[in-house]
Amino acid sequence: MRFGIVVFPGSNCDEDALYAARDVFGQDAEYLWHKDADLKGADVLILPGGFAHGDYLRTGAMARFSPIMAPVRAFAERGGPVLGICNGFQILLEAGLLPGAMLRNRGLKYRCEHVYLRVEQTDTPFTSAATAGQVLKMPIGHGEGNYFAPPEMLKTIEANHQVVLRYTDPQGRVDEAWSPNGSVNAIAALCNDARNVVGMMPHPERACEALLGGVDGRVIFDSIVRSPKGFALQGIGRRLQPSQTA
Amino acid sequence: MRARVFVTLKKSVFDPQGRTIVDALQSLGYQDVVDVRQGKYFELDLATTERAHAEKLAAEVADKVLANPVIESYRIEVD
Amino acid sequence: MRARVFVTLKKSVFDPQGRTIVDALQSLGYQDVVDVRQGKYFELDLATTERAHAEKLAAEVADKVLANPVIESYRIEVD
Amino acid sequence: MIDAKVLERHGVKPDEYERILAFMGREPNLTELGIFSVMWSEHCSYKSSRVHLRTLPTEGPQVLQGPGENAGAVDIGEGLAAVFKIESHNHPSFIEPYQGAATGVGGIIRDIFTMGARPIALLNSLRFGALDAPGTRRLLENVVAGIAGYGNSIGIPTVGGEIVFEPTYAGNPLVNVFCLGIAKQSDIIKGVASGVGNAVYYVGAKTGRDGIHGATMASAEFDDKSAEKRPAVQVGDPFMEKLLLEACLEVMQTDALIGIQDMGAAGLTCSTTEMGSRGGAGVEIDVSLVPQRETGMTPYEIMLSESQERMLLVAKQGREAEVERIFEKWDLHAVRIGHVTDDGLLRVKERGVVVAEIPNRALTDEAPEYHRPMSEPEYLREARQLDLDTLAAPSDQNATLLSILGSPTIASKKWIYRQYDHMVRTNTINLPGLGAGVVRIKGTDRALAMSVDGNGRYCYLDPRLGAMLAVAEAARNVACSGARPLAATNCLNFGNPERPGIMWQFAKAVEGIGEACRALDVPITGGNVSLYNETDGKAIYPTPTIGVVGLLEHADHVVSRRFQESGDAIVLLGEGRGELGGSEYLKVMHDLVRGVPPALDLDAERKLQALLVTLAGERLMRSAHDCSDGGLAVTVAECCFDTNGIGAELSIEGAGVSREVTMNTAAALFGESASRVIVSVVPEHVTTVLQRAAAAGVPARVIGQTGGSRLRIAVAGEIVIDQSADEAERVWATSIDKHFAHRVA
Ligand SMILES: Nc1ncnc2c1ncn2[C@@H]1O[C@H](COP(=O)(O)OP(=O)(O)O)[C@@H](O)[C@H]1O
Ligand SMILES: [Mg+2]
Repeated sequence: MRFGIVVFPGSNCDEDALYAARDVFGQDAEYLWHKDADLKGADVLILPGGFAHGDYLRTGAMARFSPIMAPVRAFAERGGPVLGICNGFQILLEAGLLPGAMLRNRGLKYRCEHVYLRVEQTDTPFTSAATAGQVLKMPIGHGEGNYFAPPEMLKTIEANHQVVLRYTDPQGRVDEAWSPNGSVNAIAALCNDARNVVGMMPHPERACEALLGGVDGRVIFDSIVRSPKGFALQGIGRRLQPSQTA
Repeated sequence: MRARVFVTLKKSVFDPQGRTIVDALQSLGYQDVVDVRQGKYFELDLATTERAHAEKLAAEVADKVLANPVIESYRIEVD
Repeated sequence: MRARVFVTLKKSVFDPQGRTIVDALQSLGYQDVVDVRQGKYFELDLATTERAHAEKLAAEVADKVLANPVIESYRIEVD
Repeated sequence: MIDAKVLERHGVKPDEYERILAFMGREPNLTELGIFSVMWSEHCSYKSSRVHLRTLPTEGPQVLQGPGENAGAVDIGEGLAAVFKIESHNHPSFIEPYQGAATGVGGIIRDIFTMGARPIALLNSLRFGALDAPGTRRLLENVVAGIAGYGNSIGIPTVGGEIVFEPTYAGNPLVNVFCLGIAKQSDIIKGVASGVGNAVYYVGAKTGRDGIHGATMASAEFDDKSAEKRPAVQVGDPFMEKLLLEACLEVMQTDALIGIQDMGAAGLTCSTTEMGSRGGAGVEIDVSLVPQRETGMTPYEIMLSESQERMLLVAKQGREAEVERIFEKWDLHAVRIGHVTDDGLLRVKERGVVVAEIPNRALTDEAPEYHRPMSEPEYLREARQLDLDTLAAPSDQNATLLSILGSPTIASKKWIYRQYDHMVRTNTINLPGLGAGVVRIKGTDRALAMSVDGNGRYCYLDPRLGAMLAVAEAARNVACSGARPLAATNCLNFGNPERPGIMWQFAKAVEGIGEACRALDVPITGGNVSLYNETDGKAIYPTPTIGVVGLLEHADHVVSRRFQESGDAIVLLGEGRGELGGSEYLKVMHDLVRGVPPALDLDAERKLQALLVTLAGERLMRSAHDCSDGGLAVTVAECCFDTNGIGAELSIEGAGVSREVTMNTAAALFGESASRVIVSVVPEHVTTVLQRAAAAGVPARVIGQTGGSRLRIAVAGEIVIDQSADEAERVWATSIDKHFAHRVA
């Protein structure tokens, strides 16, 4: 499997994503510079964490105009697996590849800590190796992870089972007190209607080695790595698209 | 010309910053401040002397870049 | 009454946010946007019907909480 | 046109002006005077401190770069170097806490990547007034937000630090920031200009009128007039710095550079003269070529501006295009503003006309140097008196323990470090809150541990001993993580050096640092001096903060403070002597800052640290925690925290320091004797551990075991502490949060 890690000016988890894919999971991985329009034959794209263009206006607001976003969009529309982590998630929202928007954390402060997450959907290319209801412990690090969608949009998202992970307590129960940011419906990760594009606030690449204090992030990489090459491309997502299952 | 763009969160969107400020003000004794909403404010210097063009430009920029329509609305003043 | 408070960085203070936005806009082809300064915008709901009191209150609150007098200045409108 | 008033405004003393006249052989113009004033300011010239700093040990086989460059560097094996330094940003942070702290972080990061190293970790050492005093929370919130805002977005993890609340810092908080980077030894690059005709480039943010006179401001006390200097605030732009960081590191890979330096204090002036002076060359620039943010800037303003995120570099002839291309890639435009000359002069032109011309030497090596008068301050005799027999020790030790655990200086700092991204770069293997910060080095088996420590209270009572204790504690924290301490950096925060009492504190502290660093074999590779930390004539406690860096040969041998399992033996390394002078106990329970700080036997300390490294290397200890602030009871309690409720039971002797039994009990529990560590050991390894300790000449004994859900401590056979570990943890974990509880959660 060949990973393409999109690098925007201000990305700062690009190296971490590359390291996880290449050194921890032994895959091919390459950086994709934001001014380029070439995906270099990537089978899977990661939009990593960071502060693209400084995130001064709104997180992700500027990055969506980068030249690379056109091929990224085309790749996603063809069903290619795309994972946005943290700032990458924010960029996917701003680019309209995922629905909704981010607000500042309820407590107004940046938070870096481990959180508990419940796996809601396993039919995405990034959660296929997990089991529904499984509780994962993973780090977050963000100041704007308070996910918001207007009521109608939220209804659709839930009806389509697009919520991939939710913040919970250690037992997997949704509890306001355990939400680090106040996200609506405790949403921590989301997929698109076609299920091939996933955005998540937690950082799986920070939880792939025991030395770093936990390996629960591996399941995200395992999911994509273990799927036969190309499977993700035409596979999971398409199969479960409502229009096709209907 | 100069355009001013005010971007505010839509009424239906909870504004944690505004809430925090109200709480802080009330604890400081400003009971008369009932509500606060925080938004963003931009001053644009535009290389044009035509009001219509300036308005169009500011609206385009606000639409495309300065505001996120999912959560925000904006207002423009040109002078 | 309602008061609007505009907080902007003092002219002499560097505004990296505004600069980044201008750069981005220009690279998107908006050459006519020559400069952008980013500020904050607050809408206050005040439990008073007296204009003078509203103005005083807004100014006090702006001074104390909304603006950082070291680097920012503010302007108030009441209606 | 240069009269007494102009000189005073520039902080240039009459005799210093005489020197300027002698160097110049004529009257300087205003631009030249401005240049002299910033270069000869305390901040840039170290004129009061240099004679003392010279006594510090700076050499050792591990040292690749000692003081004098932008940062120090040490050998960490496999051809790699650790590059690190600490800096203060106290004055700017008081004037504008968010931006002051943020630009402090920006500055120290530039110092590191300027050396060709990729920054991989940050620490900070903070001092504020009492947390419940008016103003402290706002200051704290903004300083922390500023550090977070800069470090988080540039993507360098803040892996540790320390923070102390003490009334002495109310009007003069301390913000010291430390950064560490990694470089290939062969890639280290210096701040030199050489090679006549080589191009001098300016890159980064445009120059504005910010911070003009910042360097002189850092050298003046606070008073009511500081308000007028306020426009001197600079705003940080971490995004610009991130671009600079990536672009500079990429340019350095090409070997097209001769030298590079960031523009920090005294901006363009300092970088041009220092680079010229290090290279034994001259630098000529034309200020009209300098990218400017505002119109109508004068040469004076351009030369003295302290706009952030700017670099000066010298490129090899013929390689200019290469350099320019890399900066373009990052949307930065390197501008050629001058060239290197062979005349040893700083020559500044404006549109071709010379507006300033000064020998580099006069601005650097020949800057004034003072042997300022010193004398032991009077407060000391009284403050060092401590008669424990006159104090009534509270008899409820459970309540005392909770009071100390809840004291903001001791309590968990999670509220703070949770705001710092401490995991980015996926190297952090000892998170903040668990002891020294430890980061692994990818591509090797190794890891680096680092800690910053300082105790102003001890230094107030005995600056020499206090400084030694700071070195010992920082190195001990590093050793507790299993790493061998390699070298140190220091930030010396003191009052007005023109007062003999302050100068005496300074000299004694430097003596203490030197002695401890020599004994523990951690040479000083760099640092920073911050003087004039006073408000309305009242100085802060003398506060040297020490950063120590250590090496773990095997990253997975890292040890944290947390107990790992129930049923492990708790071993005390070192010996308690019930020393309460300057302790947290005296402060919290008796509101006293008195007595003499704990004694320090450097030989015993060295042996202890060596033993810790051995035990970690043989994987004989499961946890290790330095026993200092708050004493043994607090230390053991902290070992129980974040363990999912592992308790402990132990038994120790009383101290013989008072006629009262309760005071002897309190002294045993809360005394802060140095060179002690609480270690937990699997039962089958206890004998080996005790043998290793005996062989190393370190006192060691089993004082109890882990397990249960309570913390129970018997002193002299009587159980005096018995409480739920969870409850103790709650007090410790929520103390700082509670002060911010009125905010939305
Ligand atoms: N300002 C801070 N920033 C980051 N981490 C901090 C800060 N203050 C304290 N910590 C972390 O909290 C823990 C306890 O700090 P301290 O009480 O100084 O430890 P020690 O007793 O080991 O010197 C350490 O791991 C330290 O890194
Ligand atoms: Mg400490």
